This record gives sequence, structure tokens and C-alpha cells, in this order.
Amino acid sequence: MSPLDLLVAVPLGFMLATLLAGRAARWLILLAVPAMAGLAFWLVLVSPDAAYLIGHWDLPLGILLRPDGVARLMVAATALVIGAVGLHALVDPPEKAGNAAQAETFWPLIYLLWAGANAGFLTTDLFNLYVTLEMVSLAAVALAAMGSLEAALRYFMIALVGSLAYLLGVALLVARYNTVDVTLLSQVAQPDLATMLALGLMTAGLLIKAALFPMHGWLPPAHAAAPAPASALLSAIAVKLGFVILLRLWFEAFPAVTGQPALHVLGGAGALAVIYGSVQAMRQQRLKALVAYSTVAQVGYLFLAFPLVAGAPDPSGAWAGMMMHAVAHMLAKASMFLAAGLMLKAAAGHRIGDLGGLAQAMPMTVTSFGLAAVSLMGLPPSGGFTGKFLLLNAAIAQGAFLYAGVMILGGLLAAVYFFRALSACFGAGPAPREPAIRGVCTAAPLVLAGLAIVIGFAGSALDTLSAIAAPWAAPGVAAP
Amino acid sequence: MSWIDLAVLALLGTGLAFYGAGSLGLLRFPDTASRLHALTKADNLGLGLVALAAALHWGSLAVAAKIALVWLFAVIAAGITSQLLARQARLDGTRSHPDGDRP
Amino acid sequence: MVTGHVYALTGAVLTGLGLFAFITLRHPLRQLLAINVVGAGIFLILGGLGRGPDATDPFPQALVITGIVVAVALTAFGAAMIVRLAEARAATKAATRPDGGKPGP
Amino acid sequence: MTAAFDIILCLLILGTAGIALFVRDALAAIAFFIAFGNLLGLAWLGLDAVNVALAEIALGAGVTGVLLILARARLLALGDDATCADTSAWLRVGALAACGGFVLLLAAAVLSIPPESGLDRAITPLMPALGIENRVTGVLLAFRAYDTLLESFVLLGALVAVWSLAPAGVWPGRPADLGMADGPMRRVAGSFARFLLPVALVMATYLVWAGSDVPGGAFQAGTVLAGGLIVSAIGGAIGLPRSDLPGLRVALVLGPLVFLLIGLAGTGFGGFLVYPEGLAKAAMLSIEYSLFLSIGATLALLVTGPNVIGLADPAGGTERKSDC
Repeated sequence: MSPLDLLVAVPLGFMLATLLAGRAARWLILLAVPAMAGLAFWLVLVSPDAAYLIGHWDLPLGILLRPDGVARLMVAATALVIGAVGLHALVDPPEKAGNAAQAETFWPLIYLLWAGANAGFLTTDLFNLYVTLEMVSLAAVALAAMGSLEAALRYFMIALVGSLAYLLGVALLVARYNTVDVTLLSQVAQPDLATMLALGLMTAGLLIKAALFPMHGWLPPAHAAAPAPASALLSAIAVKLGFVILLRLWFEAFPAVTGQPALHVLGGAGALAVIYGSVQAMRQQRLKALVAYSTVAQVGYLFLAFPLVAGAPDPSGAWAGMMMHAVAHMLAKASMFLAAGLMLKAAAGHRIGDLGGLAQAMPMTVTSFGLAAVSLMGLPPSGGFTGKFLLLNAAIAQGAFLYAGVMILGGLLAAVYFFRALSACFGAGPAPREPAIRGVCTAAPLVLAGLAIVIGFAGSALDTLSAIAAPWAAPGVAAP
Repeated sequence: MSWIDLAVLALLGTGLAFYGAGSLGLLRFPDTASRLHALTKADNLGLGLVALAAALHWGSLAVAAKIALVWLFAVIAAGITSQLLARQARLDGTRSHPDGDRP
Repeated sequence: MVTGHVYALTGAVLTGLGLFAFITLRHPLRQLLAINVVGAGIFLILGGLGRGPDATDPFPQALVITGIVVAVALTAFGAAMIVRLAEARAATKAATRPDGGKPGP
Repeated sequence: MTAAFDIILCLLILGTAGIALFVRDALAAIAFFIAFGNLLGLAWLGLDAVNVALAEIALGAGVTGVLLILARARLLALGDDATCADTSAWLRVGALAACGGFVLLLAAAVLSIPPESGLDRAITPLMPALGIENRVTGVLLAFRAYDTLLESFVLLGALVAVWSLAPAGVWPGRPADLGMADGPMRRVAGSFARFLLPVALVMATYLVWAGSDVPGGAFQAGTVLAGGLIVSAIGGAIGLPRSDLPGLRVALVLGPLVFLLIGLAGTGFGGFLVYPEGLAKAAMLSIEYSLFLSIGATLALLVTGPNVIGLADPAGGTERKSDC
């Protein structure tokens, strides 16, 4: 028995169970949450040599599952997010009123997303990653379609193009190296035309999936229109899988191929994303659109970190900062979308101006929103602060003052747009429509936001965790 | 070149000629019914000849039986679809050619 | 030129053709068709470059079969979304008609 | 001689693809797409990849073709003929330049890689332990069984995703009726279906069995089954089941479930998806037979699409028309 395969097999089993259980399907989440939490906890503690080949088939044929630091953090954060979102959705049904199809299919879809995300975080096989990418995209598009079919169709088309670009890259690598395993590729990769083209194609495809500026166009409409639990999953998880695969490619498989200029292209796009997403978020009138554009900005930090990790003499700090930021964003953004969903149910309309009076009517939910905002802005003490602080440190140590400036500016802009939303909640307004919302619904975003804050205190633990089997720690593959 | 090879060549050639005639009919005939007429008759015969050529070429009874099955299914499918197409054309009442039968 | 390269190059051209069509065609159903052509091109590259002098590598063949199945699954979902969107729009249009969208006798 | 065949085939493929992409009428485009898929199947035969040829013709040309035809017919009924609207000349020129450059780059990369069957050497010595001859099946169900497991869930997930699109009030009813409206046509198609369905079942069962040693396998066989089911539904020989029918749910879930359980049972023999020694073939055949049933049912329902409000009732009535 190993948590590596169970983390994929168990949600797949739950997906089948929901299909067999019919209308009782939603209650299965009460079993799934403790099971998956236990498995994720097991994974966090498992020894680093627990990596193994599925079916004992050797590379290059087989598929390697590996519990490295990235996988541990992302799987654990995924369990927290989907667990909280699932319990939330159990009490507050995610579907449009009276839509039985959405009510029933929501559950198998989130288990598919869960299995796909875990499988993607754990594998080192680029083709296997293609399949997991499609599992996640399929579930994500279907969840987005529960809000707006139009936005979901646009998301679907662009995501398909991204998948195919990625697949074309994989095809070239299979032909060139007879392997698609990241650990093997790192030993044999050459900076020739086929490899560069493959890496370029895969990167472009994954950037679409990760919604990095200027490939973010599909994200705000899809995330803003989806039901709140779906938005939370999309922003927290679906976007992160693309990011994790890019980590595998750029820092593990092809550090010998990627040069400093290419890293700065990614970093520069990340910096632009921070500015653009923040400015757009400031201009939004609707609450969920604001939160969605904040995702565009937050994804920017993840890629802004790429040149900082590669350029650091000791990358552990920047690496930990990047991972901390990713985890904090997952928790905080999921919390924020759930809180926003509750607030909008109570508010008179979907605009920020309609939020008046909510601070009195639903203080806990507004607190969750505020706490999540603290982490997203990067105010101490919070996971977001620790992540940004580590990245800022790395930037200053390397003299990358432009990146440092963008990070500080991004934090300030985030403060502006989140305070705008929060102050609207404290303003006067018409009496909220349905102030009575059940306990679990209020608790889910609060717990997630609380965790986003608390991991700020667990900096050193996360630092150690993120360093497990990190690519820069591997012998011979030091990033100069 | 053995007699069998010659027979295969002759069968293939005749079969392809029928295919060519069928395709020509599809392109040149004026309405659905006559186009179907060209396609179903000429192409099924063409297919039969080509299948026979293939069976002879392999010279194995098992393979020949499989080829015969392929031919049989193709003929059945062609018969069914052309019947459906003809019916649909009749329902649509599209007669592109004045000589076509009136609905 | 080797057989494998002939097919792989065909795949490369198919990929480009499909991409061009995806960019220039506006109708989502046609875009879906274009995406399928791109996919077929990628598979052909994979298969063509796995063509040895006397055998074709079973490994890329298996990847292609997996890829085809995934492509069909996604195409079915995409086609269903396109049709549903058109239906939803038609229903909205019917509902906003002056007669309240009641179907005719 | 064969080189000429390859080149002519490739030109035909490119030609049909070009027409399928750029012809104005959507039905013609789809017809050429199906021809394109069949020619691609020939190309895979030319590459000596019969397993892929079967999958491409059955799934790539067959199922995708039927899907597109049905979607186009449903759009047409809503007044959308899916013709390609003209886009601005500048966009075309820009796209042409970009795609042309991309093709040149890709072609250069492709030519820089010598075609070789590199992993064949690694696979051949492992095959005796599996007890089967078809190396592609070996890759799909042993060396890369994990990919195939996840893929079977993608297929099932796609059906769930299609279901999720059903509008309020019509779920979980029967899916949209595929049956032909005209009585005589329905009878012709129906009698054909009653002949075809058992044949398809026999052929599919054979394809799974044969897939161990010669080209074939669960996905190809499942598609044949789905084809039989779809033709039967068109001819009214079988009715499509309600989406919540327990038997249907079991049929859909069976393949992925058996695959998952055999995978988990492997932990008793050393790890996930480890097949016990000597029982590898039995395990793989069990997976393939259950998978083939589920794939057949899933594909048939995927083609049918979500439950929809009857077209005669565009305003969204609660009761949809029963199928004759």
C-alpha cells in the first residue's frame, strides 16, 4: 500500500460510487474528506524513497510516481480545498435552482478533478501528465459550464488548443529521446531544435492552462460566472496543475536547455500579469470578476519567481517562497470565492456597491473574505506574506529590483482593490436578503482563510517540505 | 507471372473500371435516384471484383472467407443506406432534373 | 526520404492547416473539426517518427490510441456544449418574443 | 512503388483535410472529414500500425463523424447552418504567415529526428511474461496501464460532463431520441439494426479476444458495440435508457471499476497495477472485457448527447416528447 496510488485510486472510486449512488451521491463527501485528508497527511510524512514505478515496469516504459516537496504541498492543499469546498457544497447546493442534472453531476466531476490533480502532482511522466491535464480540464470546463455555457465553451476551445500544443511537444520528445519521463529527460536533454520547439510548445500550452498574461483571456469570464464552489476549485486547483508541470519542465527536465533570457520572458510575463491583473481588478464593478482578475495577478507572482529561483546561488529560499505563495493562493482564493458566493447570495446585487450592510449581517463571512484578502495582499502574518517576503528577499539579493518593485506594487494595488470591496461591506445598504446561512457554509471559507494565515507561521516547516527532492537539490542538476 | 497473377490483375482492372463508372455516374447524373443507381450497382460489382482479386492473391481459404464477409457487409450496408437515401430524397421532393419522376 | 518522414511531414502540415483553420474559422463546430485535424496531425507525427526500418514502435502507437480516445471524449463534450448553447440562445429568443414563447399549435 | 503509394496517400490526406476545413457547407466539411479519417486509417496501415488504424477509423472517423453530423443537424434545426463566416483578410494573412512559419519550423524539427522504433527493443523481451503477443495491447494494459486507467475515466467523465449540460426539468429522463422520424425509413433502419446488433456484438467480442495477440482491443471493440447500439437507436430497434437507470449506471461504471479493483488487488502482489505472475493475461482480459462493455455504452450515450428539451417545444416545457 502506498499513498501515491491511493491518492488517485480513492477519488476515482468515489467518482464511480457517486454514479452508482444516484441521489444519495452527495453524502459520500462525508466519507471522502476524512479518507483523503488521511491519505494527504500520510503523503506529507512518507519517506522520500517511497517513489515507485507503477506495476514495477522500468523506465523508460513505465510511469514513476514520486512524493517530492511540490507534490506533497500541492496534494495536501488540494485535499484541504476540495474537502472544504465539498462540505460547503453539501450544505449549500452549487447548482442553479431546480437543475437536477447539475446537482447530481457536480459530485462525480469534483472527484474526477481531485483524482486528476493528485495524479498530475505525483507523476513524472509527461504523457501521463497529458492525460491528467485533460481529466482536470474536462472537469473544470464542465464545472464552469454550470455558470455560463458561453464562457465555458470559450474556455474549452482555448484549453483544447493548449492541450494540443502540449501534446505536440510530448510527441516530439517521445520521438527524439524515446522517453517522456522527466527524470530521464534531465539526463539526456540536448539544446537542439526539436527539444527547444517541444519545450516552447509545451510551455505555451501550459501557460494557456495556467492563465498567465497574455493568455489569461478565458479565465475571468469563466471563473466569475461559475457557481461559487466551482470557481473556488477552478482558481485554486485547475490553474495550478499547469504551473506544476511547468516547474517539472523548466527546473527538472530541461535546465540545460532553458537559458536566462527565456526565464526572464516568463518572469516578465509574470510581472506584467501582476500589474495588468491588479489594474483590471481595480476596474471591475462585480465582486466575482474582481476576485477572478485577482487570480490573473496572483498567477503572475508564480512565474515572476521563475528567474528568481534559477538565478539564486542558493535557490531554496526563492523556491520555498514560490511554493508558499502557490499554497497560500490556493487556500485564500478558494476561501474568497466561497465567501464571495455567500455574500452575493445575501446581497442585493452582484456589484460591489450592493454589498452594503453585509458586515453586520454576516460578520464571519466578511471576516473570511478579509483574512483571505490579507494573505493575497501579502500582509503579515500570512502565508501570502511569507511567500512574497522570501521572493522579495531573493529578488533583492540578486539585484532584480524591477521584480522586487513589481511585487511591492502588486501588493499595494491588491490592497486598494480588496479594501474597496471590504469597505463596501461596512457601508450602509439595504437589508440583506437571507442573513441566515448554515454553519458549515460559514465555516468552510473561514477555515481555509485561517489556514492561509496560519501557514505564515509554519514557514520553516513548509520550507523543509518544499525542499524534499527539489530539482535544485538533486546532485548534478544545480541551477546556476 | 503466373496465371493467378494475371487473373488478379484482370479482376482488379475490371473492378476499378466499374468503380470509375460508378463515380462518373455520381458526378454526372442529374438526380438522387439515378446517382444511387450508378453508385449501388457499379460500386458493389466493382467491390466484388476487387475482393475476388484480393482473395485470389492471398490464396488462403480462411482469408477468402473473411474477404467474403467484408464484401457481404459492405453490400448490405450499401443497400440499406441507398434505400434510406432514396426515401429521404423522395420525402424532400427535390427533383433537380425534369426527367426525374414526379413526387 | 524515409517512409516515416513522409507521414510525419504530412502530420506537420496537417497541424499547421488545422491551426490556420482554427484561427480563421468563426463557427465553434468548425473549430472543433479543425482541432480534430490538428490532433490527427500530431498523432501522425508520433507514428511516423516511430516507424523503424522493419517495425513501428508499439509505444507511440499506444500513446496515439490513448490520444484518440481522449480526443473523441472531448469532441463529444464540445459538440454537446455547442448544441446546448445554441438551444439556450434559441430558447431565450423564443421567451422574449411578444407571444411569450408559447410553441405554435 | 510503395514510396509512390505513401506520397499519393499523404497528398490525398492533405487534400481531404483542406476541403474538410475550408469548404463552406458544414455537411460537406464533415463528409470530407470522415473521408479524411478513413484515409488516415490507411496511412496507419501504411505505417504497419493496424491497432491504430482500427482505432482511427472507428473512433476518429466513425464516432467523431457521427457526432459532428448529429451536432450539425441539431444546429440546423435551430436555424444555424454552421457555414464558415468570412473573417477579415488581415487576420487570414497574419494567420497564414504564422501557421506557415510554424509548419516550416515543425517540419525542420521533424526532419531532424530519424524515424526509429526505439522502444521496441525494450518491449520485446518483456512480452513473454505477459502471455500475449500484441505489443500495443501490452503497452496499453501493462506497461502503461495507469494511463489507460485514467483514460477510461476521462471517457466516463466526458459522459458525466455531457449529462451536466442537460437543462433544468428534463433530467434524468431519456436522452434525445435518435430515431428516424419517417416510418418507412425507420423500419428499414430498424430491420438492418436487428441484423447488425448481434453481428456487432459477436465481432466486438472477437476483437477483444483477438486483441491479446493480433490487432484489436477493448477500445476498438467498444466502438463497434457503440456503432451497433447507435444504428439500433436510429432504427428504433432499441430505446435509449433513462440516465438514472441502475442497470445503465452499472454498465457504464463496470469497466473502470474492474480496472480499478484489479489495480488495487495488485497491491497484494507487490504494488498498484501489478498483475500476479501467470495471471497477467487473465487480469488483462478481465479488464478488457468489462472495459469494452462500458466503452460501448459510454460512446453510444456520448454520441446521443445530453437530454434536451424537444425541438418542437423551444420555450422549455417540462414534458419532452416520448420516442414514438
